[in-house]
Amino acid sequence: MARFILGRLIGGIVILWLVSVLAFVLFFVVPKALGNNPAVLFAGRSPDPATIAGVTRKLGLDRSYVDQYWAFLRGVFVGRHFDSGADRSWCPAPCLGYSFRNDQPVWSQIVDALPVTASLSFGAAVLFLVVGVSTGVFSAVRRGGLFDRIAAAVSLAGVSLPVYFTGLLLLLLVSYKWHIIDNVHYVDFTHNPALWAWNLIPAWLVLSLLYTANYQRLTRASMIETLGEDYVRTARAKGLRERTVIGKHALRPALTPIVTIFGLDLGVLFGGAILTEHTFGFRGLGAISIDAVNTQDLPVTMGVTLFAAFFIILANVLVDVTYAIIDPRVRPS
Amino acid sequence: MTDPTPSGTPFLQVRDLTVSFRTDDGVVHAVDKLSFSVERGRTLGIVGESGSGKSVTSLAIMGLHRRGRRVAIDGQILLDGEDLVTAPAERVRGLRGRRMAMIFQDPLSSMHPQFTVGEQIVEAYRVHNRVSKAAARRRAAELLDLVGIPEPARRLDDYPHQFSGGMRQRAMIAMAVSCSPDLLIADEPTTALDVTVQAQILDLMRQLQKEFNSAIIIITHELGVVAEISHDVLVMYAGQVMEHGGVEEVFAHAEHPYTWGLLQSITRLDHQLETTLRTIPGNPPSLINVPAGCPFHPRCTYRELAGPATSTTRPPLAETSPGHRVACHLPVAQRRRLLREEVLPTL
Amino acid sequence: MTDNLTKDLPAPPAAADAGSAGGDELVRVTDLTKLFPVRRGRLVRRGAGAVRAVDGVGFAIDRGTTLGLVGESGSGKSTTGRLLSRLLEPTSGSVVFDGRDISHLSTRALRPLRRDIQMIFQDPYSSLNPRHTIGAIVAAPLRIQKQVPRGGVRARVRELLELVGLNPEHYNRYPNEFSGGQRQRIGIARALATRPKLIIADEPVSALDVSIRAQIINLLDGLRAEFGLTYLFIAHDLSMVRHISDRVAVMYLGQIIELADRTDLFSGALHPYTHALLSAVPIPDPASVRRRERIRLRDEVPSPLNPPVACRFHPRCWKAQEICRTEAPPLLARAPGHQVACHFPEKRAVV
Amino acid sequence: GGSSGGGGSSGGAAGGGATSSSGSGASEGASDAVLHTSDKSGGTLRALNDSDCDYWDPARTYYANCWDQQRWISRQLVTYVPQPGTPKLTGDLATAVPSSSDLKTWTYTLKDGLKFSDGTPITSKDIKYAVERVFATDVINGGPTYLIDYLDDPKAPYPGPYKDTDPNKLGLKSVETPDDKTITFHLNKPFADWNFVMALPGVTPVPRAKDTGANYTFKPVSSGPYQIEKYTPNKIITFVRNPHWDPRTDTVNKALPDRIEVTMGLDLDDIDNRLLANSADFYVGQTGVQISAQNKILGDPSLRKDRTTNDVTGFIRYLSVMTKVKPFDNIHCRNAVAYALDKTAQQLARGGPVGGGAVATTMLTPPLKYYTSFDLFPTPGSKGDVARAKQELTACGQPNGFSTTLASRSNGKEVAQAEAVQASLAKIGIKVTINKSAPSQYFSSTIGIPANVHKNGIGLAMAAWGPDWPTPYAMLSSIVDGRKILAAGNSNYAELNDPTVNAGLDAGTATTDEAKAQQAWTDTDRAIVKSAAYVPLVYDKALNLFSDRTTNIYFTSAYGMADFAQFGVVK
Amino acid sequence: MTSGIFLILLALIAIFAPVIVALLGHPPNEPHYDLLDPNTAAPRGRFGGMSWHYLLGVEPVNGRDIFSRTVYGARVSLLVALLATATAVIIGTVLGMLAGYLGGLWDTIIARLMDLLLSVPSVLFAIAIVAVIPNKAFGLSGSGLRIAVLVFVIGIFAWPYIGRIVRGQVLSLREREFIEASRSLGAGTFTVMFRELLPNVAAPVLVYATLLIPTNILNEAALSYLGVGVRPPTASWGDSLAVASHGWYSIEPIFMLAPGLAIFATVLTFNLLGDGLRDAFDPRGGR
Ligand SMILES: Nc1ncnc2c1ncn2[C@@H]1O[C@H](COP(=O)(O)OP(=O)(O)OP(=O)(O)O)[C@@H](O)[C@H]1O
Ligand SMILES: Nc1ncnc2c1ncn2[C@@H]1O[C@H](COP(=O)(O)OP(=O)(O)OP(=O)(O)O)[C@@H](O)[C@H]1O
Ligand SMILES: [Mg+2]
Ligand SMILES: [Mg+2]
Repeated sequence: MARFILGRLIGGIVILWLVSVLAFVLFFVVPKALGNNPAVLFAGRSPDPATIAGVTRKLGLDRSYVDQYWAFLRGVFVGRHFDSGADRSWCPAPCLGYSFRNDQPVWSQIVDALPVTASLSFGAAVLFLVVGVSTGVFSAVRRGGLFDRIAAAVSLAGVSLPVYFTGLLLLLLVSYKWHIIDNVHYVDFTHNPALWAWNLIPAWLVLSLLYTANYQRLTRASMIETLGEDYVRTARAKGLRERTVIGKHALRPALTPIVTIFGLDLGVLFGGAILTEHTFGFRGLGAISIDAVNTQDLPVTMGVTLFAAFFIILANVLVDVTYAIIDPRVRPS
Repeated sequence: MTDPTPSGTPFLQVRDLTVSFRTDDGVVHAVDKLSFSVERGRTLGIVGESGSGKSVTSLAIMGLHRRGRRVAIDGQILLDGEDLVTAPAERVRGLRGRRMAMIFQDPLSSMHPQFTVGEQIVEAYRVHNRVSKAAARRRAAELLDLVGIPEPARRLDDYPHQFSGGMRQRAMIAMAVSCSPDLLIADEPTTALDVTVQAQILDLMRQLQKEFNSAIIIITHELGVVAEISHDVLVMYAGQVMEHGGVEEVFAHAEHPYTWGLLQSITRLDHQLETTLRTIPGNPPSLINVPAGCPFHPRCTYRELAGPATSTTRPPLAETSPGHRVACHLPVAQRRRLLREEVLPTL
Repeated sequence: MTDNLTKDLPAPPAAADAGSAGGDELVRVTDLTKLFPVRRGRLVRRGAGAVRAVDGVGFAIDRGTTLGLVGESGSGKSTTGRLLSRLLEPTSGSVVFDGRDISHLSTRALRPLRRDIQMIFQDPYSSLNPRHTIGAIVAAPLRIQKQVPRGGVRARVRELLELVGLNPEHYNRYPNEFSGGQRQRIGIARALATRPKLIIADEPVSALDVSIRAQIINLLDGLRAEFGLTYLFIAHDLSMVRHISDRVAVMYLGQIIELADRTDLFSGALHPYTHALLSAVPIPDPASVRRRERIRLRDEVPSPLNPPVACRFHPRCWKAQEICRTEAPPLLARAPGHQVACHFPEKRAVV
Repeated sequence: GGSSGGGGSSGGAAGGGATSSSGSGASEGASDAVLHTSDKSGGTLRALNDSDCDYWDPARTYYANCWDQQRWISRQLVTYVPQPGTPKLTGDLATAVPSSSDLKTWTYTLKDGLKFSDGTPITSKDIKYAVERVFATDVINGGPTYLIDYLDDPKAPYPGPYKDTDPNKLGLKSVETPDDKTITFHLNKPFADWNFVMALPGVTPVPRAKDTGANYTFKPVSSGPYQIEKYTPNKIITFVRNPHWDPRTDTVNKALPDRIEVTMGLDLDDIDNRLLANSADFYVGQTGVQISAQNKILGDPSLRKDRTTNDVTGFIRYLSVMTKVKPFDNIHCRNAVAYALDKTAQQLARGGPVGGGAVATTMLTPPLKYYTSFDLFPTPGSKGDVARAKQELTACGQPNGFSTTLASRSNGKEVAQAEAVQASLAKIGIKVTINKSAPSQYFSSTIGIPANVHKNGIGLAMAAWGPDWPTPYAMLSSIVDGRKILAAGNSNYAELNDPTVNAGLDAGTATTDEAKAQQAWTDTDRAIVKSAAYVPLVYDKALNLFSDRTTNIYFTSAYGMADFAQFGVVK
Repeated sequence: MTSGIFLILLALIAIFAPVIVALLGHPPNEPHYDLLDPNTAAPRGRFGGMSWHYLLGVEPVNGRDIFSRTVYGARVSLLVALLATATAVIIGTVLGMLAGYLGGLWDTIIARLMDLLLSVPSVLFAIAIVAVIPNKAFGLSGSGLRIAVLVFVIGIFAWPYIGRIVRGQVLSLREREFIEASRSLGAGTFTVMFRELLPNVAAPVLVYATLLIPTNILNEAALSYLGVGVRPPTASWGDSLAVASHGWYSIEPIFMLAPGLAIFATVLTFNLLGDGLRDAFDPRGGR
């Protein structure tokens, strides 16, 4: 098992590395190849060539690509020096570099924005997993029944609604028409947990709607499949109660594909979180990354991308491990 | 085995069992007016081609068909005098595993892949016995030992996929007999296994029957297996009984042309080599449009001899000798003659 | 009933692997071995040994005869069949077909040979592409081999369908419209399309009902007579094998442990494993059940990943002695045309 | 705005009282007057912002609102008189605003008793050091670079203090500090606006011992009335009183609140809602409220009167017509565009006369010194004159119109503006393809590199500019000077190289005579508009909302917004 | 099959948008400033200025006919989504088959590639890619280029979903004996993949392609919403939503509802169709 986990971890690291190469090429190499020097943006108005050259040097963009990439990679693993002119400060690992725009360590920007995205995604994930899976199970057990049919209709609508539309709609109703939450904004959990949750509810609903629908359907299909399996028949033949048969023998294997899909969905969930943050005006990772793309703040773009990819990949590794735990067949002996 | 006469009321009695499924293509008459009985300590072998309704029958006895709009079950299934068809589902559930148990054809897919063998046996035992987990585990180890798995205590923690095919089937059996059931139904228990392993499993079942004095129903399409293990044999075709009787009687004095066809088409190691195998012409019937009259008549070599009734009326299951019932339009005497003159020489 | 021949068995002849009785040989397999490396880990692949699926197998098949190949599940029967048809490339050893060593021919060089070697598969459901019509399936060999028979492909396909007892009108139907037996016939028609010399039939009837089985066996038998075909017939149903084969090879854990004419094998098998196998076959005769003497093997088949050393059967053999644990018994002819790999062969009629 | 930051939040602004222009819709709310005058001190001023400042290092920031905020913690040699109306400089650290006869030598004398927040005295060397820092472009980037332009010796460029070989790191020859109280600048060319440059935050004294280079932005040392108490980037910055600030040395800053909090990283609608609810005092961005709040304000006269300002900021929105891209190399084609444009549509695209701005006809904006109103391309109701435009097209040899590309940024109201341009030009047969660029690409690549403009055939571009100080020079020098067409980072997008304009720029800067200057700038402005290389569209306006307790709200042309330094929260 | 009918309707709307608009509305890019309140830039009248002439009212700021823009929006949405889906299906099918059938190094590389694409935050990459594409490239410019870029970006992140399904299918099909049969007849890799495997993966691919179309419609709208969609003034639902989201939706809800409900209806239709197809092609249906 340890070997298995190690193998998956190494695989994850390779993917992460590939993501970093891809991101570097896309963010650093391509724009420059297309004749776009970000330094111009950070050199003030009407900069003369000397100023641009100075800023280019400051941002490290005058160095070779290999050098830049290597410095970045080193920074992530062992930290790197940052020459502030007056002195050399040390940016400890994991150092994702400094923002072009305001010299802040990228890491601290991520750490600042993380709670927003994490609250949003995590809450939504809990919501859609719990609601989606439980209604899915119920639908599968009462296949063809009233509940099943209603759930099918609702989830069909759910998967067809874009988050940015439901978000606006909900905001319109909740804050402009009904004044339930007059001003939806992000409140720090540490500041006031109740307000935190209260303000996040619309966003959670919006973000989880699509997934709830998806997981409802997925769970239903998966449950129907396992309910038809021979081992479920065996469980019934033992004289087990229907509750045990469904909750233990059928649900557990039905969860395996769901766990896998959940791993895959994390990337999309992050995208959904970006859109939701955008709609609700929360300043999470999505907002800072879009800002960073729009202002060519390359280290931040790169940093957020890698950070998100890190979590997606980590989650996938965890999913693989979970998979091995719930399904002994894939567990290497 | 040499005593074909039943004593007292049989332990399991199936009367006019009818099971049909509503499907998109039409109603599948999987089992049609099936009647038979089994007693404690005796083994009934059910043979028949694929799709003849063997599994549907066994699942009906176990109450494992999911009742609803799609399945219709009719007739009586009397277990120790109690009708399971009309009994509430919860009652039947309580009987499953305790009084009647079942083992399935494919032990790999029939065991839960995500629980250890031990957990599955313990679970089966604890549904009906209020004992501690530890006690149940000890019992599980005993059971594995009983079915001949070496190092039972250690193997309890293995997952089914870590067992070989034969061991899985043994574990399935251990699970089935954990509560010493009075009725054991084995649906093709050896089809997925090698002959050498099959022989071991059959031995094991015989041995367990002695130990628990259970009634056993064994379903198979291999006549050899039936001959080896059962006391009685029931030949099914298109969901109906064609022939039913003591195993030696049926094998030696089969009276139904379908049974003859089965016996003729198998090659036997203990017989002389023949140049061409006998076959049953045609293909098994669709259960949505079961041929009227005798369901076997379109494939029957002797249908001319039986007269026009064969394609219109269903032949009754009539007793031709004690305990030997046959559903055929051919007159008994003619059947016996044909058997003697045309069939036996080819076997 | 037992007749211990160990003492007065004749000395093994020099050409120990001479399989056939000197007839017109179509196939000769010598020392054929196939290893499947077992890998672990998804990223860091490291060899963790190899399954010795086929390990030093040798036999020959004469033109127009059938070699039956029996043995337990996993003993390497299918692998042997695939090696013969060169769906797999042997790890070592050679396959000589029609006087030509085909063991390591390239895919390109093999193509014309495919005409001469055809296969019939076990599962009639999975061996036909559900998305192709019957006509397309039967015509596939002609298309792939770029053969245009006289009268055209279509006519030939109809002819083939008729030959295997199918209605040629079914040309445009799809496999799911046919029953198992009919599908198997389609598979057979496909195998016959290029007029092959050798047909490898891997458990062609195992998936079929008893009554259909006989139909197919009869068909195969008839075709052999009609076209002078040579079969390698793989099965674990010994009674079928006995019916159709001229010679029978018994495999155990990747090796042939006994090879003999069918009558010799079924009436006078020499290897203890063959004895066990034969005695385990259920006989559809309740009366004889009591009379039969059964040999019940203890334990399960060991893993081919780690086969027992020396004689592979020794852990399960009731006759095993010290030599069986230290020295592998060679496959030697103990009687004319009857080879066995055992230190203590013994003639025994178990059926 | 300029190349940094973009949007309405960047760039300085200038000008006198907001006299309404020729456009429709008169401005309401505070203009020349001060809203809620009060001298009571105490309380906490609660400011909100959507984003953080680019930098808190006074030499690096380039956002107008950050310059305004800088006044809490930084003082310069000179600064603006704290009153609405015509912009006027007064001494701040310096005792007085000097004048220079040759416009090349400028000498300032520091007041007594000036101290940094750590208690060390402020000397002229600290100012020189601050000036030098700007030269270290490889460390101190982002801010204005006028100091380099006027103080550097092109033959021996000064590398900045970090690479200075001078032991005291005071090696910049053109700045002299004969003693701790005196500082003299020797410019390399005459410059009438020098005093305005000295009012920029870039000249805020920096104590060398506390300079941490690029990291100074996180801990700038205060010379103003407040000092930073706590700074969490993108979240919050709080200011408390600077104990070493001596009000006797400061005639400008009122410094009424005891404490200032700026909460950042908020959604703009969120900010409006908090202001409406009085749970915060003002939005430091000062770009005006969002649409839903605007709707509310327009529907509530008392709210509009008591709590909002609606001034012309000094920012101009214009269309750049590329003189080097065919067929716009022909002035008639450019004229056709100038006549065809429906400027009221532009005004609507910006948000209407209240939230958006006033129709513009000049490149100089009303709050600027020397602004004069005129309209060289008059059209009925400012809605465009198709007939005139077609005449011009014919004169250009393109009677049936042609196709061209219009560049714009992909965000904000500029898209709607571009669409309106497209619709206007469609009427005279000019088919316009809009090329939306990410804001980041826009100035650094899409239109900031003339070669790209030519290559991609960009004939038109949406543009905007705000002056760094309220004079015509600041407004125009970067965007119309034919001698400042840069290969990269270009701001003269149309590549206008008109001798009249170039000469006018020189004349306006080189004179000390007000009347001459007035003439020079008006002529220059007319020449620019006449060239039709730049078509003024809208003078930006912003409808800004304040809490009901905010006092001393008035517009200052120095930053194009209210003067934060005067705010109080006790009535 | 209501979904089918609706789909045909939708296609007709997209194709005949100019005719529909000519009959019922005004050109989609034509501003109507006279319909706006000059002070607030909002439409005059109730419900966004709805009237018989302007069925769904007009947009704030420039007074364009919302009905026309919604009708025209179908074009971009469908075009981009269909092309992107086609791209994803082609790449996904070919690579999925290669990975599944050839296995080994091919499989490793392709599977890693799919992992890679599935683990990058695609929205972010999409924005970044669109941002770096210049005005003219690959011989295209203007809207054509933008549509090509959108198709590429959406397709490139969508193909792994098809690729995984195809790979899985092929892995299980590979075990089926008909593949071996074909090989034993002398069929080469190419023949096996395209003659034997392709027809068998076609059905599931078709089903997933129908289910991918709605996803891609949503993706296109999302990118437009984030400001990297087609060039203005080309009508696009996502773009309309984006404009509406800048405060206008609270004042003129129709501005948001029209494009939002259009997206919803279209996506719902494709989902219904996909579900129908999936049920029809239920893998349990045939053997
Ligand atoms: N749930 C069901 N719905 C519809 N038809 C069914 C169902 N279960 C079984 N059948 C049909 O009932 C018939 C009898 O099936 P059954 O499984 O009893 O056959 P069997 O004799 O056990 O065959 P085999 O030897 O292949 O196991 C078959 O035609 C089958 O298709
Ligand atoms: N492609 C493969 N990779 C790894 N191992 C294989 C492969 N093919 C076969 N084996 C292994 O080789 C051994 C022999 O397999 P083979 O299929 O030849 O047996 P068989 O005698 O045909 O069995 P059965 O009767 O079950 O068909 C088995 O242990 C099997 O697991
Ligand atoms: Mg069955
Ligand atoms: Mg095999």
